Amino acid sequence: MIEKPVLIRDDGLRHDGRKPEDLRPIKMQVGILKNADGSAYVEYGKTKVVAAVYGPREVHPRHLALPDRALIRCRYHMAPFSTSDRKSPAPSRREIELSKVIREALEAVIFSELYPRTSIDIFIEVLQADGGTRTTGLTAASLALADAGIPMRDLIAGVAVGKVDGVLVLDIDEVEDEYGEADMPIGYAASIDEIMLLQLNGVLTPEEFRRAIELAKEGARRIYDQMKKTLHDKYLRIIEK
Amino acid sequence: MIEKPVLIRDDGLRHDGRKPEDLRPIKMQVGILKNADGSAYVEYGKTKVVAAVYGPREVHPRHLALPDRALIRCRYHMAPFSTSDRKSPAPSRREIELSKVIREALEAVIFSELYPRTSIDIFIEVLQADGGTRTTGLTAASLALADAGIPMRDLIAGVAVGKVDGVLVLDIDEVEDEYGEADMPIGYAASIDEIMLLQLNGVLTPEEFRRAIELAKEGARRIYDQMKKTLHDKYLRIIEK
Amino acid sequence: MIEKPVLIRDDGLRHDGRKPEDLRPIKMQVGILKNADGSAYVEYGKTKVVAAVYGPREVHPRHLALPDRALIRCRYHMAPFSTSDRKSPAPSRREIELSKVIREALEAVIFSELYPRTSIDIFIEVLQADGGTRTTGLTAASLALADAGIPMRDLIAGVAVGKVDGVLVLDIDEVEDEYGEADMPIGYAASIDEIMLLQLNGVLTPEEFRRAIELAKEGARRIYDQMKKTLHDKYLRIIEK
Amino acid sequence: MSLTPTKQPIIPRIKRETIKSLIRSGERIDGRKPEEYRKIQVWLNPVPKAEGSALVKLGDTTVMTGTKLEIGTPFSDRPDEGVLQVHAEFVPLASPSFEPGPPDENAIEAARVVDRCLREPRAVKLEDLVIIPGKKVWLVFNDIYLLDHDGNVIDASMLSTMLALNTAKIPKIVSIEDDNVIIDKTVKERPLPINLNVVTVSIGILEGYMIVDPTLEEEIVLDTKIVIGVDEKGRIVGIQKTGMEGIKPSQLDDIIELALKKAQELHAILREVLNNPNAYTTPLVLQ
Amino acid sequence: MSLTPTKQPIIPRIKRETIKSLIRSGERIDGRKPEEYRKIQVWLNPVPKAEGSALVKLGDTTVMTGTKLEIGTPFSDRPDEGVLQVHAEFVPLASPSFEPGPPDENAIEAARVVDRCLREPRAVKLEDLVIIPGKKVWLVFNDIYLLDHDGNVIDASMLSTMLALNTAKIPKIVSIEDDNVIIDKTVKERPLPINLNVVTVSIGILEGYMIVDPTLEEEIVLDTKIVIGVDEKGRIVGIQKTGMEGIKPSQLDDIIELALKKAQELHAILREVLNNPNAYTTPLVLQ
Amino acid sequence: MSLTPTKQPIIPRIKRETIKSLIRSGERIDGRKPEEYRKIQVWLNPVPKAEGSALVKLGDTTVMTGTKLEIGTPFSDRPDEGVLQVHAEFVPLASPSFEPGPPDENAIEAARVVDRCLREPRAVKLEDLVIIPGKKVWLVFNDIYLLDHDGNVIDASMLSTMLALNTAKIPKIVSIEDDNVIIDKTVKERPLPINLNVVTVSIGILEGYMIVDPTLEEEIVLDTKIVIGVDEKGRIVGIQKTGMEGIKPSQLDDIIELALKKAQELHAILREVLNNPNAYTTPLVLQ
Repeated sequence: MIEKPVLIRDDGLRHDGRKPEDLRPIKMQVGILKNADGSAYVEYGKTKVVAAVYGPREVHPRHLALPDRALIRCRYHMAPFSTSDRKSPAPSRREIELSKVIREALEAVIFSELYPRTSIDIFIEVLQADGGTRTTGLTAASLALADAGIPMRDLIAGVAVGKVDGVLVLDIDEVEDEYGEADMPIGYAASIDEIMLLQLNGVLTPEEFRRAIELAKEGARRIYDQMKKTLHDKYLRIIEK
Repeated sequence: MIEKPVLIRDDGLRHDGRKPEDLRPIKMQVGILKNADGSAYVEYGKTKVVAAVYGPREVHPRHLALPDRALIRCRYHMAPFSTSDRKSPAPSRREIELSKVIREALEAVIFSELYPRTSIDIFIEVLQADGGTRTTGLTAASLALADAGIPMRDLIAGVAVGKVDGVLVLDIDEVEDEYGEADMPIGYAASIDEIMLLQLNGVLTPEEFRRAIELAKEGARRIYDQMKKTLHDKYLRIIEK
Repeated sequence: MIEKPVLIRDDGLRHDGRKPEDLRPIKMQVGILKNADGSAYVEYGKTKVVAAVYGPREVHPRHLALPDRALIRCRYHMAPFSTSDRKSPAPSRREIELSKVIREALEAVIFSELYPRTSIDIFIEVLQADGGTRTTGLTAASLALADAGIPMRDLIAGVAVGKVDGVLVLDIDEVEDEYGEADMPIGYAASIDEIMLLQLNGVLTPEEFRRAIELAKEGARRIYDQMKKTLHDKYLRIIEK
Repeated sequence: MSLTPTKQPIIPRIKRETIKSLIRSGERIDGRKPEEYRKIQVWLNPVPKAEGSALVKLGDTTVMTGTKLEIGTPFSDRPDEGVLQVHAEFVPLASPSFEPGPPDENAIEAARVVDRCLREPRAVKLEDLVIIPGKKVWLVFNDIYLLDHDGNVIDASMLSTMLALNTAKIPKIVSIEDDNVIIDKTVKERPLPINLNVVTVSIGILEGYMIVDPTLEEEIVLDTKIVIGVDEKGRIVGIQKTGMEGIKPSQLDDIIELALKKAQELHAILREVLNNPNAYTTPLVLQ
Repeated sequence: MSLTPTKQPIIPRIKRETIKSLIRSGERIDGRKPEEYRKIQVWLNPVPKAEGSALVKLGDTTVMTGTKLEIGTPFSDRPDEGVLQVHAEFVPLASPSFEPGPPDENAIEAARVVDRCLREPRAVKLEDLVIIPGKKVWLVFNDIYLLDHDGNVIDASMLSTMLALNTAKIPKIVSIEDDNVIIDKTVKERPLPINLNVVTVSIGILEGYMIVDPTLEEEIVLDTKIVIGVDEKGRIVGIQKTGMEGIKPSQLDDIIELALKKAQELHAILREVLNNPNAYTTPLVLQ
Repeated sequence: MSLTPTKQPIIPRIKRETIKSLIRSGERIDGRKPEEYRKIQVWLNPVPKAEGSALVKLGDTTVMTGTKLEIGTPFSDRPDEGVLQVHAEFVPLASPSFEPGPPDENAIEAARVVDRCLREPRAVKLEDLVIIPGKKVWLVFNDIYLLDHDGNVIDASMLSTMLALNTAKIPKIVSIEDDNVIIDKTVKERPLPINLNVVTVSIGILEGYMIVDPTLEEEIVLDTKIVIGVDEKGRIVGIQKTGMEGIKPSQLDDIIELALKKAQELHAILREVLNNPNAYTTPLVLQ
């Protein structure tokens, strides 16, 4: 067992020098894959995720097709080389659960009723995991859907708030997740002001929970702005061409 | 290796005080589940089993439907906590074989030709295993089918005869099964006098086999009477309401 | 680790007394199974393989049927007792790859366009493995297809060339495969002069490769003649009856 | 891969509307108040072959949980702790929608939510389950078995889990030789050490209206459901939002407040049962 | 989950009726008498790479069995015995009804019936297969491979199993160091120790009429089939009833009597083969 | 079981004809010459958490490979060598034809071809990866991850594998006690020892016309494709013919000659990248 590192230094900064309310450096690219109908690459610090969207397209097998809406299929998956110890390629229970909560979050924004009898397939691949992979993945999936031209009520930005050494901090990385007291990922649609994904893994007082939600919304809003800008820039580029 | 316990005591009684021809205390309840179309809970001593029936209902996938009769589907399954050492939830070879012999026994009494293109699904869950789980399961499944109103030629009562310390005994429990010389489970439809399930795991002389069958039939008849009474009482209760 | 045996003796002969260009004793029988539409049993020395063909027949599940040609399904499989250490019955990655390359070889000769919406199923079972199982299997499958009356452009004869102790040798056995420097299996249709299967597992210079191909073709031609004779004899026998 | 659910019980449109309009007017289709749980029935130790067990009926939702204790190896990064594993099976007798097979995403989610709500507040004293540090520890297998599904499976699973763990007894260690531990499952030595109890409270949301302990029919019409784990100290020890609609952040305060209130009631029930175990160790009557 | 079989060879109604009326009149469609087995052909040791092997043709039913011996760990509750494992694969070349994949319920049932008929009378001397008590023993893998299916697979499997076990030779143990056992499979030291031989007799019942050794077409029209294991001492060592109809208890005496009689014939064949192994160790001709 | 592929991208007949007639006239649909590779882009070490990694874009075919190093047991017949394992996943985001699930035959084939081309010429110095002979060695997991599929996956996989292996660093061994090896993945001690580099050259054949590095659309219309592994000494270290048509033996000389020529170009690229690693260790831009 490795000893717990100092997560909040004497100067109040975090182990990587960030202030509690700081995000990691965030990068976004859209339209990165040739085959997919929409795609995105997103980095939150050292966490690196690719997402792709296929659809609306025919459903296989046919009997799964829904008469009044599109079937949403979603897979969150980690590359074997993405983690410290090699991850077996077979889907873990964790991956199955995260595929579900990410799918449910996206169901809340996709106008599925516009595409009856089709499927919209969302594939998320974690290339490097350093904390916040589900939230990074949700952001990437949301961008890939927009890139694929799927009509949505809003974009969803994912971000996690953690409690480390007793302090609420934004966008925790792997060390903070592993040695911290709580990890609360959210998916937030800023324009319509709705939370689409919410989990808490850890212990918080009710008061801490309230403050954590505020911090998460505030962080998600910044990511949301960057997502808008990324999409805007891409379409500008296309128009300019 | 634990030493073999005394199975037949000097007074001729069994390790739990029963006479060779005694059943364990048997309890039966029907209609115990809300969702199932029929259900039953049966205890043979410490062996505890729940069975449920769904159907006749639509077949999935469709191409399995039979044009002239109902498809019978049957699963015998043990809860992970039902055995001394935790049982892995994946179906074992033993569970696959027992699902087959129980299904075949029930096929012999269900009027499947009345429900072409449907399926009748029988699910047996062993909650605690202390010997005789397949026979307890068969009794429970038979009650659940009756509770579901599925027309049958007769009820089937399950019971095992064993040979322990050289003596033929009725309704063996786990210790008698483990340290005995033979275990012969049967499924008997008393009114039509037919044996629907018959297996022998152990060594018997032809003469012993003959006596074992008599003993088994006699025991099954007592269980059969209790099954009839259980169903009767339930319908009386319903009528009284 | 067992020490490498001498593969080319001082007299230039191989460990089993063969000359470099010698095949092992080869036996062939066709029409050996009752149920299969076509079947063959082939031995290359101690390597023993059965192949069976079913079809053209209905495709299950239906949606796999091809509108303009037969679906070819091929399985190369090893019996658990065929190898030195017992082989697990689950298909290995090796078996999956070999099923593919054998299927592709056979696709090249079968007139699949004659049987739209059907499947032609080829099952190869290795009963004893002593080197050259894929090539023996390809020969057996080719004979089984002919025995089933499936129209083909040509027969395919399989044979491997190896490099052992620096010498190119024909039809290597297990010891030569394990301790040799290269194993190059080919599938050759002699009449139309086409190579349908070609793999190289090992290191060869371009010049060695050229000579290895010549040696392989020469060996395959001999096997091809024996295949023709085997089929001819069988049909003679049938006609005589 | 997760798919939009396609195989759910079908509720006629008119009934869906009735359920919804009742919730809007502060009522429930089964006559309950919005903040009222269904009747909770408890049987302790129904399967004594397991080291611990409990059956809980929450209305018509029936969950049996069995706790098995075995000898095993600790995780290499936790050499000084026992191992807790929570599994859930939604067996096909529990619902017309279930099929045989490995646990689906709903069963996995339920098991993982219960697992986290136990793990984070350290509900089980795993540090007291070490036999040979780094080599041999007790493995605690907590298997949740859903027998009848009428909604709110997680609250019922958490209750039956907590009761099964509290009734569990550790078998006797007969001998230890060369890292080889022999146990005797017929002799129980001491209770499984528990630090504190945890309950979950599941709150359904429909157009901003809140209800607790939804039935299956209610779950189908709800916009979303939020499961909140609360320990006996009143701390939040886990949250899981499920469902295919969003939730207004402004409503979260009300949700938490309601969850804390209902959690106190559930904790009172746990205490009552655990203080009077004999009253709840009665022959199983499933009807 | 077990399902009513849906994929069986189709027999025209008129042929079904012919098969049935022949059985009722004491005849068989292939000209046999009710109590007559088909021709039995045997090849010993067809795959010498296995430690033991045999191929048996029972009419057109063809079964090859291979016995492999490997070093492994005994079961913790049987530290002083080797381990016997029986598996059966019904590979897809054996029948148009078979599909590739893990063994289905019929293959599993066949393997388990053979396994029990060997295990209960202790046909293999497992106590002579211990190398280091509690730690290293011989594992006996008996793999039944069905190559052509024309009914009565279990009797053919039992015969080929018994022959494969009888021909099996135990490889040489080269060295034992620190529980690490090195063997040399190219040198065989001694035969696998066998206590006694077992055969099974499969009796089909149609409306009370009994036939032995049914073909596949007969199996499809039968009401039920009962497989009876009999050892060389004439004891019953296993029974398995299969099929979707019942059996009259009053008929069991006749069934057992017939089984014992036919078992003697099969045991005589086993003896003849094992006493003259060279006569049956001929090149494999499958036609 | 291997099946005739049924789920491939559909290309309109007219386009198929165009692609074919261009190849016949020595041209390509994307303007390339028959013997010309697409543009090759390389990123070294894009995922530093892996011990080694590389991303290669061959035209629009994108492959990321990660190399992980872990402690494990050697094969019993190779006690004095580390273990190399090559896996490939064709994840469903890479193509509309791919479905989630375990690797299919194409992914398995790609991994096995790359594996053999490394293993046969001993590209990795496995003998330098032993920690305790016979007991503990380094396991080298080389995972090929196809992110975008536009044909010629194997050449791209081989390039990214070779680069990932060349960038891989072996973690520090902190302590060895009783066969228990503790490592620290945050400290890298030395490069993974490489003997020599290998590339593959994939040559498509249509009616005898040869093209290198086919795109996916080209692959669909080709008669056959032959993959040739060539090491930096110009030796042939592996061959795999794929596709459902034959090849004329008389053409093999031309094929090998072309492969050797193109292999030199690919080896030159590898050298250029490995000699100037910093120029290729830039932020990942996938567009």
